[in-house]
Amino acid sequence: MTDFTGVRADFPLLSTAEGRTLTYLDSAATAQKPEVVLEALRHFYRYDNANVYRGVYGLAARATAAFEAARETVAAFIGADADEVIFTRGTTDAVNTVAWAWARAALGPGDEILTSEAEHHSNLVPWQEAARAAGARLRFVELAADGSVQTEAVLGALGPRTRLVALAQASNVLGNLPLDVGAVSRAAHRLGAIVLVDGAQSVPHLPVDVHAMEADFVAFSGHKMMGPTGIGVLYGRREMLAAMAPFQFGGEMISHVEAESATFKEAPQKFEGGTPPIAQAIGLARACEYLSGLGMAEVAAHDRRLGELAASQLGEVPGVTVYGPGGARLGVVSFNLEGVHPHDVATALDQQGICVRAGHHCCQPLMRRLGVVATVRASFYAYNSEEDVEKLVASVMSTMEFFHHVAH
Amino acid sequence: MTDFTGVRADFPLLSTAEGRTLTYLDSAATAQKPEVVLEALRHFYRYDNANVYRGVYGLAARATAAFEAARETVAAFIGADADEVIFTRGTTDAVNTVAWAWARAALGPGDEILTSEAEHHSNLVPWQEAARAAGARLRFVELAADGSVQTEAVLGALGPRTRLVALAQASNVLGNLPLDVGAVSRAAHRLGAIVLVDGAQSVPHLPVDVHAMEADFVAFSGHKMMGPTGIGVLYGRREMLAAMAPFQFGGEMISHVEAESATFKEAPQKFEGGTPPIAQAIGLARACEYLSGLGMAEVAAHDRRLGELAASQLGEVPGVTVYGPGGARLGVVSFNLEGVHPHDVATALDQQGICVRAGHHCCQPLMRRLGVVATVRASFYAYNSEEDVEKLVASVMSTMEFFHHVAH
Amino acid sequence: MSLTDLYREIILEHARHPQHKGSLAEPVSFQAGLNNPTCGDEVIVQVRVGPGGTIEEGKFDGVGCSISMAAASIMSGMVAGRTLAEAKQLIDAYTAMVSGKQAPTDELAELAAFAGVAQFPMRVKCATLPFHALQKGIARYEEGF
Amino acid sequence: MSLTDLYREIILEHARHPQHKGSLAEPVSFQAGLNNPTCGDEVIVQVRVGPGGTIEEGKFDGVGCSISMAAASIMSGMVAGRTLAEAKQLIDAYTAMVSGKQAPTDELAELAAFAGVAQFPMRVKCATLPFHALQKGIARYEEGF
Ligand SMILES: Cc1ncc(COP(=O)(O)O)c(C=O)c1O
Ligand SMILES: Cc1ncc(COP(=O)(O)O)c(C=O)c1O
Repeated sequence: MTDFTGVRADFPLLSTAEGRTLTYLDSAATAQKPEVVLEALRHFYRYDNANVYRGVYGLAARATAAFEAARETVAAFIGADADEVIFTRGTTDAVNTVAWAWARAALGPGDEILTSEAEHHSNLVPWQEAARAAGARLRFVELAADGSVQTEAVLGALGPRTRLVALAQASNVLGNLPLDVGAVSRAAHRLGAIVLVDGAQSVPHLPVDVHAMEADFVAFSGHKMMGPTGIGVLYGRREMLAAMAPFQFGGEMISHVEAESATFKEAPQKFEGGTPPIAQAIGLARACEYLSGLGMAEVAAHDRRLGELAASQLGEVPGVTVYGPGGARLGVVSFNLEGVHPHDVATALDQQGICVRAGHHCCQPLMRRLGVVATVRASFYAYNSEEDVEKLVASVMSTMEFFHHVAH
Repeated sequence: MTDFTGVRADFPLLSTAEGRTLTYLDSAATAQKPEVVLEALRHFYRYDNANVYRGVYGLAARATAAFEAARETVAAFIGADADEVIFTRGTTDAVNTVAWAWARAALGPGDEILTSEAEHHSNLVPWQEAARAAGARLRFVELAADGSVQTEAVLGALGPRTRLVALAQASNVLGNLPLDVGAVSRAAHRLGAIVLVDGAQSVPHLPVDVHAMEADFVAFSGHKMMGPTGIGVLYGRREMLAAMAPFQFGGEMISHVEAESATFKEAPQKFEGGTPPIAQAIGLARACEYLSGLGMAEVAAHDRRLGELAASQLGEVPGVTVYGPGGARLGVVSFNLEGVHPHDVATALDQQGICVRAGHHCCQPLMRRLGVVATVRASFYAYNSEEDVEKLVASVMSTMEFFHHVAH
Repeated sequence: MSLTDLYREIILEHARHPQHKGSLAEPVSFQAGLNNPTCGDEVIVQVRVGPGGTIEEGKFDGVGCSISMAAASIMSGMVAGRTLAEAKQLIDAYTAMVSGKQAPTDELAELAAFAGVAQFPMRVKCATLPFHALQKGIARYEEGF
Repeated sequence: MSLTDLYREIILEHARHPQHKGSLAEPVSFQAGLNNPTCGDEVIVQVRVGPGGTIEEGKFDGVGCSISMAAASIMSGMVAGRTLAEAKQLIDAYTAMVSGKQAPTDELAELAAFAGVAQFPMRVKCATLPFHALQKGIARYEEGF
């Protein structure tokens, strides 16, 4: 069993003098970075910085080796092979890559994309646009009463015209238990459909094995899993990547160029036009190693425990509504205080050193389904503790008091 | 006058024990980073790390302010307004953005894209693909005898069907003097064409004022101008950005989302789907400040002086062919040794601590025009000195000797 | 810096019991809406301008946080009796104050309660939302449609 | 590590004066080409297999650096007289050696001169290019076309 007590000390932002006063509960937006990741970035720039693939000299060889080792590490972290890992700018970029490079070419009138109104805009709007461009149709999984996407509902919504299923494995708002991607993939494949998983909230917080879950594409962001900003991953099943046309033209993705035409390399290079995010890949790999060191099963259990504790304790505060499932859940808790706008709550909590998100969390359709304009969201990660939950709950209570007391 | 003697000491990779033995002459591929840039990255992750725009809490406010200040700094560096600066992954990403978001929508059969066979693949292949998709035609500026694109030739090649001129301001191979973008833009605009400038080699090395040169789009990369990897810029004239459809959907680029449709924000957000490269933007801004501190006119003069020195001295070595112009030139020098393959030259120079590039430099059509398979390329930046040139020339001579002596 | 620096009694009072809220009776000279996509706040401002170019009445409608709703409430009351030029001056003075560029002036009267917003940069947008809507409305009205 | 570790006399000799270069006389049992897009090196390998499944002759053509050209030259000579299985074994042993996974074996004979490549990671591709072309050719031939 990993002991999470010491984890916080690995994170400079949380353990400097000022940081010690912070209760950072916005990891679903972006995670803090352990010192080892900052050090990996610094080390690369100080000792190994060169462009990759192209150089003959020793420095370039080191940079290339470090970059390709990073790809191996990230691939191993998600149970993929290295040539299935494409470095992107983030989840949004990864989803859009598939929307441009695959969907616009592969879909046509009558074809259906199955998604949901609980998706992050980054896994919804690209499909709206691709569907419009291809003449395809969006279909939406029926949401459960708590707003969540349930595996059963997905299986029921698959139809003969479904060509693509694009769903998040874990919600960034509700904290419901993850989608059973394996079951969805197997059912979708039987119907000739492929599955794109928005893994932005699952890869950082759960053990994910892309081969075992038989997904065709998985998109995720480095910055949400303790890695640097400016990097993400598109995992693509080898056959999908081989069949898909490239999308960013130029640089190392190219094999042979004539004035009027060009031929391209194989994946992953095929999809990595231009100088890649070299230092960021190396930093992300270090974050994967750090997370593996903690153990992803342990991280998952830890995050869930804090999420469940927060949800149950907040649920007992009079006037507080907690969204999402009642019992077992992940480490994301959205809630509202009666008569107090989420922005006011977030400002009040911030005054007490608590960083939470207030807003629609890039999920406007889901907000409408929940019947709210916005929510407050607390999200937990390995550096959080029960103490953070206690602080949150106490501050929510005093915030309620402040607005109701002063206002009456 | 800036004294460049002390500059090298600002660059950790070049001034550590191991670094001191290095003569880094591959800045056209990627530049080394000054300590202040590494420190800016580290500082952000240690003290200000949060996602931008979305958070109400103080940490998020600091991150947002730092990110937007970075945009202002980068904008000021190129003479743009902040809302005309879109952060991308790099030059390749920036060019492809225009190729997808503008060219495919704006061009049609009969329309012409004017480019050249001297372009980097990243400013050629995107247009091959966009032209094919739009039914438009590529036209090529006639190259000068030394392979370079001359302003006069561009002006002569503009025609009534030209809709887009896509050219590099400075070559990454030849070192010829920069294109007069102002003259090209004014002529193009008179014909109703727009101008995209590949600034990958000019923005890092020359004073560039995008408003003064009246360009419509300018693309460049952070990593080539002492900034981090994983970031670049697409400058777009305000009217162009307003007229152009977004391209990466999701995240902060969105205004309002329904299940089936969405509306978008104004530029620059409109083109920045997903969590942006926050730390990298801050690092790039710091690099701009560092370069401004040296003075871009001084940097340009310094780089040119070293380029001219190297070209003239290498030109005097028997058996060495120097490509590009004879006299005045920029700090990029491509050359070949008779009877020795560029890869062998690069390996030999590396053994003497000199990092040069060997290959086609992502310019295969230009290589064919020069009648070579590849060249050796030395490129200079502010941290280089005359001593580096001397080392290069001496090592080229001993390499020539090694291969010719041993081989006979 | 404490919570009461931002949430002055008068702000909370207006947020709870907004004034001049709802639809303005005809004739309406102009109206303008704005929203803050980040938090979903929405505000619509309606104004009737009298024959002499003086605002006779202002009303607002919308949903939002205490800051934006209180600002809309107080603003709607204060515009009545001012010329459009005076209203624009008020907008400028207020915007300068909440963004920390200027100390509260006398003219701002009750709006001085929003001075604390300057210390909460992420809330400046909330505080200015109704004012920007009013500004948009005046601009359109003056352009003549 | 010095330049002569990589550029052994025999390598430079073969690079300058390649053997078995040009087109193989008919009948050609198989041929295969490969290029290294990074440096523009290109190599084509042609092989004639005798009735007993033994390679009778190998030739190569192409352009490239000393390493790839010398490797092609030596390899083309060495495959003659080997069965396809033996040739594949040679490819494996050589590849393992230049990528630093294995010391030179007796079987590698002259190819042992390429052992120094292992210390120059960016040149491994040059050294293996003709061998990968041969490998591709054998694989295609054995698949029966
Ligand atoms: C002229 C030119 N254009 C475009 C690029 C591509 O830049 P990046 O690889 O950073 O996208 C380069 C750099 O290699 C270049 O030199
Ligand atoms: C479920 C989900 N999908 C997609 C995204 C977008 O990720 P990014 O902004 O890193 O592209 C996020 C993060 O905000 C998310 O939570």
